[in-house]
Amino acid sequence: MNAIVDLPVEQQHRVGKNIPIYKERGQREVFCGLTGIIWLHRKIQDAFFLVVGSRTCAHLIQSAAGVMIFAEPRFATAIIDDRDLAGIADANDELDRVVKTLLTRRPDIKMLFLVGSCPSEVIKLDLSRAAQRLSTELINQCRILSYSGSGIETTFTQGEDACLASLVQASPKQAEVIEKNLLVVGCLPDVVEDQFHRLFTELGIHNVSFFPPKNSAQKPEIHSNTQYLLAQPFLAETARLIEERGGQRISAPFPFGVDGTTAWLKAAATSFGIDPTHFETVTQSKIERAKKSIERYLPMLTNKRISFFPDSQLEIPLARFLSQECGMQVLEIGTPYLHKQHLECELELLPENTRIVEGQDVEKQLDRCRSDKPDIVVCGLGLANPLEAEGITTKWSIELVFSPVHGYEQAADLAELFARPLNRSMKLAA
Amino acid sequence: MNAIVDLPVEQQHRVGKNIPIYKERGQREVFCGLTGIIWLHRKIQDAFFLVVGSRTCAHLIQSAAGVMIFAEPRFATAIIDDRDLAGIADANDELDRVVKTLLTRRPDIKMLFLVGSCPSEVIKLDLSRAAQRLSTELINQCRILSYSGSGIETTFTQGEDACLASLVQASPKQAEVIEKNLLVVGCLPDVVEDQFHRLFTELGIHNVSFFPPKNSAQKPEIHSNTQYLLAQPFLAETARLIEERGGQRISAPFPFGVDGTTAWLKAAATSFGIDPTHFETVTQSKIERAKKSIERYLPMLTNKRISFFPDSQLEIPLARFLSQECGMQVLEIGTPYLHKQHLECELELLPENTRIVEGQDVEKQLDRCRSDKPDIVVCGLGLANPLEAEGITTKWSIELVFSPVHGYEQAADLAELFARPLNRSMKLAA
Amino acid sequence: MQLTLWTYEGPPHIGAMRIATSMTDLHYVLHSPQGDTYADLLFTMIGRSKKRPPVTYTTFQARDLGGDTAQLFQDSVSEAYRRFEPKAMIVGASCTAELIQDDPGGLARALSLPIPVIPLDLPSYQKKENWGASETFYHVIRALVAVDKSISAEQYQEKRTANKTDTQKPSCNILGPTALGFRNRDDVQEIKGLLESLGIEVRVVAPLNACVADLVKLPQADFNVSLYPEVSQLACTWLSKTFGQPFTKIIPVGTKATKAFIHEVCQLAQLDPTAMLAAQDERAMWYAKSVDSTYLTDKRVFIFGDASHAIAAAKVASEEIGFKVVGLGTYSREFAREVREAAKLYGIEALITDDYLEVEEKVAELTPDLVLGTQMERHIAKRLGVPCAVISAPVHVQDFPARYSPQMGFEGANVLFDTWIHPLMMGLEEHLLMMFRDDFEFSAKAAPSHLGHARPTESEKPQETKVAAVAPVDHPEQISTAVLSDVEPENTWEADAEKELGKIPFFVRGKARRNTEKFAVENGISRITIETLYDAKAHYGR
Amino acid sequence: MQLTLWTYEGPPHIGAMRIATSMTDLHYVLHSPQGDTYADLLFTMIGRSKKRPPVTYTTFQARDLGGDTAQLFQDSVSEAYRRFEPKAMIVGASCTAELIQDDPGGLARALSLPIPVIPLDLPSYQKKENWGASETFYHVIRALVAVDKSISAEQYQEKRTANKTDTQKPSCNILGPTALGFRNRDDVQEIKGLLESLGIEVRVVAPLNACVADLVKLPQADFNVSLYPEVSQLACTWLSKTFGQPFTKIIPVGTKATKAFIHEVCQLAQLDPTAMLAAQDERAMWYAKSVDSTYLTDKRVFIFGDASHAIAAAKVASEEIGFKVVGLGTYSREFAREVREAAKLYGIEALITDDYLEVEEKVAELTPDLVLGTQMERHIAKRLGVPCAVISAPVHVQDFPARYSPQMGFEGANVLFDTWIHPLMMGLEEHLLMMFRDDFEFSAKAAPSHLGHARPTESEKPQETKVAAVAPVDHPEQISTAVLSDVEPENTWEADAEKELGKIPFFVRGKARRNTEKFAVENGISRITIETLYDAKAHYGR
Repeated sequence: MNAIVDLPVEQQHRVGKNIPIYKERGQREVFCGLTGIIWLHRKIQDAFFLVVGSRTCAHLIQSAAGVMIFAEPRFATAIIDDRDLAGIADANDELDRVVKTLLTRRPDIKMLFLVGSCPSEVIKLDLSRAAQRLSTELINQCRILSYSGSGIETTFTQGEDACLASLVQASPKQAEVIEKNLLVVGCLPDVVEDQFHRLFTELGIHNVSFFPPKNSAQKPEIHSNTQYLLAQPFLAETARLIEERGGQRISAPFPFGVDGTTAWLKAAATSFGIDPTHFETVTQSKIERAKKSIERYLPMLTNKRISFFPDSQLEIPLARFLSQECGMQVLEIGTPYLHKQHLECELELLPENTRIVEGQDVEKQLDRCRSDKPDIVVCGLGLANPLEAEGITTKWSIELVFSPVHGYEQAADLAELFARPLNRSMKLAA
Repeated sequence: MNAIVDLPVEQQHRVGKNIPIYKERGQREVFCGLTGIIWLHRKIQDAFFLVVGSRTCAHLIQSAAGVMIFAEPRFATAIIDDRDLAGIADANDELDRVVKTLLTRRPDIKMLFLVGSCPSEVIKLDLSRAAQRLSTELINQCRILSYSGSGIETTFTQGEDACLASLVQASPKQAEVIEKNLLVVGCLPDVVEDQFHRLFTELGIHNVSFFPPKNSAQKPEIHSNTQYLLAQPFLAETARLIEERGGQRISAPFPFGVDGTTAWLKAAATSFGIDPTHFETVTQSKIERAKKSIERYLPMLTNKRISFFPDSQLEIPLARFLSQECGMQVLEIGTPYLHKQHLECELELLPENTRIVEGQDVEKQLDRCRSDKPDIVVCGLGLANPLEAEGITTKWSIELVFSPVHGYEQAADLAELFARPLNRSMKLAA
Repeated sequence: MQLTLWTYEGPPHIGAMRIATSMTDLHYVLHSPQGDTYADLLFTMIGRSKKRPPVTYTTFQARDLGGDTAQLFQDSVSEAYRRFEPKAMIVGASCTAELIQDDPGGLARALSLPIPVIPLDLPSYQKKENWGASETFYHVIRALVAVDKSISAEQYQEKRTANKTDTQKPSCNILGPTALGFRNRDDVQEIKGLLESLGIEVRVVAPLNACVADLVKLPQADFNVSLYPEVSQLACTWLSKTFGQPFTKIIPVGTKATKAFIHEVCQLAQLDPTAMLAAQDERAMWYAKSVDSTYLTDKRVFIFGDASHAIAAAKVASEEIGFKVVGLGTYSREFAREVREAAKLYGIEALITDDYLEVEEKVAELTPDLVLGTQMERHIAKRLGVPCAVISAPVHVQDFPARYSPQMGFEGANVLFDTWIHPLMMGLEEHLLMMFRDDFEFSAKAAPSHLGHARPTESEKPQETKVAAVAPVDHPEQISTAVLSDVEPENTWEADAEKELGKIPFFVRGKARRNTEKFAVENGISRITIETLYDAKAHYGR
Repeated sequence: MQLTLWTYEGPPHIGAMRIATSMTDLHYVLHSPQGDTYADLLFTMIGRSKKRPPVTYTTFQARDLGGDTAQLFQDSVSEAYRRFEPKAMIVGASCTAELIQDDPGGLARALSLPIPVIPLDLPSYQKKENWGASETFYHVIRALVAVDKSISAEQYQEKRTANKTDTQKPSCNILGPTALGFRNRDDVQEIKGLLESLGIEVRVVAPLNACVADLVKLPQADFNVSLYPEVSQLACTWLSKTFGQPFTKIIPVGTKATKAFIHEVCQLAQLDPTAMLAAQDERAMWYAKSVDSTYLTDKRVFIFGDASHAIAAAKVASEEIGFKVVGLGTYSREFAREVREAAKLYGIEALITDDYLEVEEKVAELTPDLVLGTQMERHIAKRLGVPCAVISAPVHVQDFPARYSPQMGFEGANVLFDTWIHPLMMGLEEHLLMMFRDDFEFSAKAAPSHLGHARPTESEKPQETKVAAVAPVDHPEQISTAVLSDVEPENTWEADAEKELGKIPFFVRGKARRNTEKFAVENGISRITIETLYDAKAHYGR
């Protein structure tokens, strides 16, 4: 723990069981918010995402998307060129032209997001005005919204936050108080959404909806009798806007692992006055099955030491799951941003001696990592192979965002994602 | 033409325009009759071919079939082993067992050919008796016939002759004279068969059938009012048996190339009393189209010198087509066997200075070939690459058997088969 | 603004990164916002690099924009120098930093580091990756190589000749190979081996695995091998102009070009190539000549890639494999002229574009038998159900195979043969299938097993609908009045013509259908009969 | 009699042909009927040989059987000697000639040719190709190598050591590579290079490209490398027994075995392997270790081939790629014991058979993720829609690639990595697909684009029928009484369980279905609900 001395102690805050939060500034080895498009465009099945940016933006999404090229993508980039930089008026004309070309080619698009980037932000191209302008013009064809996924404002999963926030903002305000409802907020794979839906139904919570919806015609129901439950820990702005419209957050850990899922469901059940005995009846067999499922991977995980490089803001709930349910020892949790309120319940569950670092200076973090010598490191694709070459086993963090990992049925899958590289290292060393 | 001196002059016969036929004896670089199974099993779609032979027979068919493994084959080998050699009685028992196993596995088989091989012939395993015995036993399930495809008796395409002969022999005798009919004899690809069928119909010959039929339920109609037309030049025994049953052969060249096809159809038309003007009306446009089609390949073929190594007995009709319609110069026609009656019309059309050699001594033929230096050699797969390595362009002969090459619509395809290697040699030399 | 689904090239600073990452002691400080670090994964994941690229990103944020991003940049440079101790440094801006105009060159210079600091001016809104690589390589060389302006190129050359001892071998540098370059790792091994076996000393290979000190020594060699002109031409031209070092023009892709390359370098090195050429086995040539390759003759091939690889591939396809080149194009606008010239050899017009959709359209229109392209074209071909092999960057992890896989030299020619022929299925297999083309087991319903799930042509035109649309006719009539209507008439297939088409095996059926329909349109035939089918066949040939 | 659709090996005289064709001046006169010449095409077409095999076939016919086939044979031998002037001759009978009992050996001897004439006795009705090759190689060596029976093996060995000069390198022969052998051409190059770089002189490689004079010199080397035991073990054993030449036991396939082989030969040559081992890059190991290979972990692989290749492949698959070996087998009955031993390492029972249908059944039963086999298994896998790579003879023209493609040595390990991984789709591509496994665009209808048209499992069990068969149930009930009935109950999927299954992506759906159904059967569940699906998942793991 000597490497820790390098961390800026003056900026310490303390959370949970008196855990200090170190803040770090420097080179960040994290995607920008544009990357969220890769799962967002698949979740909202009639939406299209048009990045207004540079060739770098196009190249970034392409590099992050990789295999997606097999499908006809529902995202593209309007690449700004020299002429656009000459005058914003022209840039707006050009944008209108590109949008119309796009919609002619893809008339199936019912919702178009104009996605701001670093260059569009820096040149102050007003995409929300552009969206309004185009929305009016194309009123019978397509809804047009905007948000920013720029790297100067957003980190990786914050792109989803910005996107969902724009959806909340664009949804009609519901004045009168209607029936109490539960809104689950955050992109979830369909299979997970369906599982949760069945669970809520079994519990007796019938007025449940998921946000974002699968297509643009569905609007979120938010009013003063809305209880919302975050499915993802990175939705600060979305949550703020929901609360502005009267929604109340159900405070809970996140549904990773068996205990996390139970606590998450339990918080909703309590809020909806579900009888605790009924809750137990409904969840018991799932809990048992999931616990049994995880057991398979425990021999590989227990007492193994893990460090997280900052990536998706999932780091804290995942560290909690791995320490609480898999017996792993967490050395360092790097996270790009830490939302203390949303993560309150999670932080309580972390062991005392956890090192939490918000922000990143990748070089210094690598120094600490080499000094810590963890059994496994969770990091991005840029770092994974170099660390492996140094003899440090890695788990690529991006997969934790793309894989179905929430809920009971995926708890073991989540454990397996960490067990696999450890298992592999062992196999190949033998 | 000096290399010719080696040929056994004493055995000369003369045919056509006083062309001598040299006979040669020695190593033959030709498949045995078993190979015919590869097209026969696909033509008769509910038949199965069981070779009774050695591992060599199985290996030969497998090597010749190559790609056929992609499909579930309708042929197999009953491999004779040491125990079978110990006593013929046992061998018969074993054969019965194998046939029953096979029919249990493949109940869709309606006709089974037991195919004799060199070993089965040498040990005098009587397959025709076995076929009778099993036919009686399995009367409600499957017809069982036999023929020999052994290399000591048959060369390549003679396997088809033997197979068709067995089918003729097994077909019921029709005593009373019924309506005059036309029987086209010899395996043709379906697409060619259909073309000919349309042509005969247009000509006004309606009572036409093709032999072998596409499935075992169809029986050939042979009686004293049957006129038969050979589609292939290698069907000596089949023709003999058809004539035994009263069928009369319509003498004609074979339907390769435009002129060959016209003469072949004309012979049938004449025999069926079709008005010559009508004949011309029906064939004219096809002839023109086919001639035009061939023209594309003439620049590549005209005046090129060609030699044939013996293979399928198609050599003489093909040489006739290439010399008569494509302006090629034929140096040597090697043929495994020459049926003077069946080829009478063909031989008449060959140029005077053609060298015809029946049989083979492959070493001596290679000597002649090297001395002749033809522009293209038609030979088997065993010889093609070594000749190419010596700088001699080749066309592999087996393709001429497997490709649809008969009739008007395929005349240009046939020319193309010879033009392609010449074209390729030119392209790669450039 | 340009609407872009996928791009062939990254921005120019990615090109600069490729130069920095290629070298062992050059560091790159890139003024850029968070997110631009994505580029690291290109090298560590696609190239499976064991080291991180030697790039420091300043990672400025929105809140910094009001403040002092210049200071942030200077701090990053200082810290990078302290931590990595490079022998030289390149500094520049990514697209966003270009807009905030912090002048990285000036800021870095102001720090007076004890190493060469080379500023890069790569206009992100105009130029692209290969241009960026080429510029960077050129500027790094210019900054590192000492030039005595009082000495002319000829004098430099004479000096080299004069200083030569009798036992000294002729020498060259190999310029152009980079990290993430298509098969550069193995091309270098192959060409280096080839040159050495000719008795030529290879002094420096750069930028791949070169160090700063290597670049300083570039002018010492007799000539340069410009292996990847997209990256090396600018530098080679300058070296030629300044030091009188001639450089090679032939790209040794394919057996014939390799032999021509041997002639070229032997001329530059004043050596006799005869022995070397005689010793070659030329296996690829024999494979192309061997009889099971006959079926490859005149297969229609569409080629797209960077200029050098595309031009070379077309030559090999046409002269060494016997294909017919029906399409040739590039995304390298810098070399458009060369590609246009090359296309003329095949009587076609070159496709110069970086619009992926335009390429897709062209492939769909030409329906070639084979596509030779980049990973983009692989995906296009997969969608269209056309066989494809990759011949050029942009690359994917597959393009960094574990095994030795050069594209250049004699072994490169072998690799090309195998790689291009494989998707067409190897010799005998395809050939025999071809022979059974009227076989009932290869029915209309049987899809080509070696291709993707996208059935060519057939699936787009379901038979049922068409057949149901016309009543069966006994004696098909042919409407041959060549009327050219304004609206292109949609052909209708008679039922028995459709059935006849079904007798043609799947791998030529699409072509037969297209030819027939084209023929029908051109001859004003609205109902396609069996006769139309055969008329078209006669017209177009097999 | 054995019912045979396809065979793994030809008759034994094909093995003899492989020896004759491998060598440069050995001729084979084969007493055989017309048709047996088909074997020539194996060499000229599959192996793309530029020369005809040096085989003379007597080509007797039915009419000769009554006459003098013995005379025909003698004439053929005389003529072959006159025409080809070989340095030695082997003579023998094919299956048919074996029956007519002409005694080729005796007949040839009677001609008193001035060269060694070696009679072969290869029982066609008992033995097969590899046995024939092994026997032939052994008998040719025995006939050519002079043995002084008064000298013991130990004395021979001592003599070699005593005669050695100080500067003389340790030496070996490489025995076993033959024409038509799987990648033998390139294995020899790789292993010869490896041995030479260790400082070992390779005296003779045989039979591939060896001449008769080479074989005479075999006893001069210090030891033998037995590269293909199926062919070389018999000869090596005799050379060891007679001349005290030890021979290698390790087959250098894979990085680990190559390193073990280096240790083995260094011990035999009394050299230190440390430097050589340290200099290796071991790219295949790095590729296996790199993160995009993580998805390969525990992929279930079925392996079948000749004994040596199958055993070696299993080791590489398990220890170097991280696969799980679920099936291992061979058609080489001669080495059944070794394969059975190897199978035990993976807790499985070896499949020893030359019945292609039995292998197909086993593959269908195991439904592995990957098949490593011969061309036969490639076809089996293609039919079953399972990815496959070829690791062993019997070969096809594809197994003679133009490019350098060894299976042995360090480059061989690279080749294995690429070749085996390719059908599973390369790293990132597959991995990312895997991550999108709940994606609606990868619906139940989307077939894996990289596989054949035969959809695994799914197509066999059409959903529609099943779903229609049961009424939808709101709260699925689970019948968990574990009743073992005589007839295995066919599971029925509830509509929503079927729908849930459809949310699993195609490339794991088949496995999920199988596991669920197996679980249901084992637990006496007749109606599969969503809960059954997840119970099974919990039971079997992912």
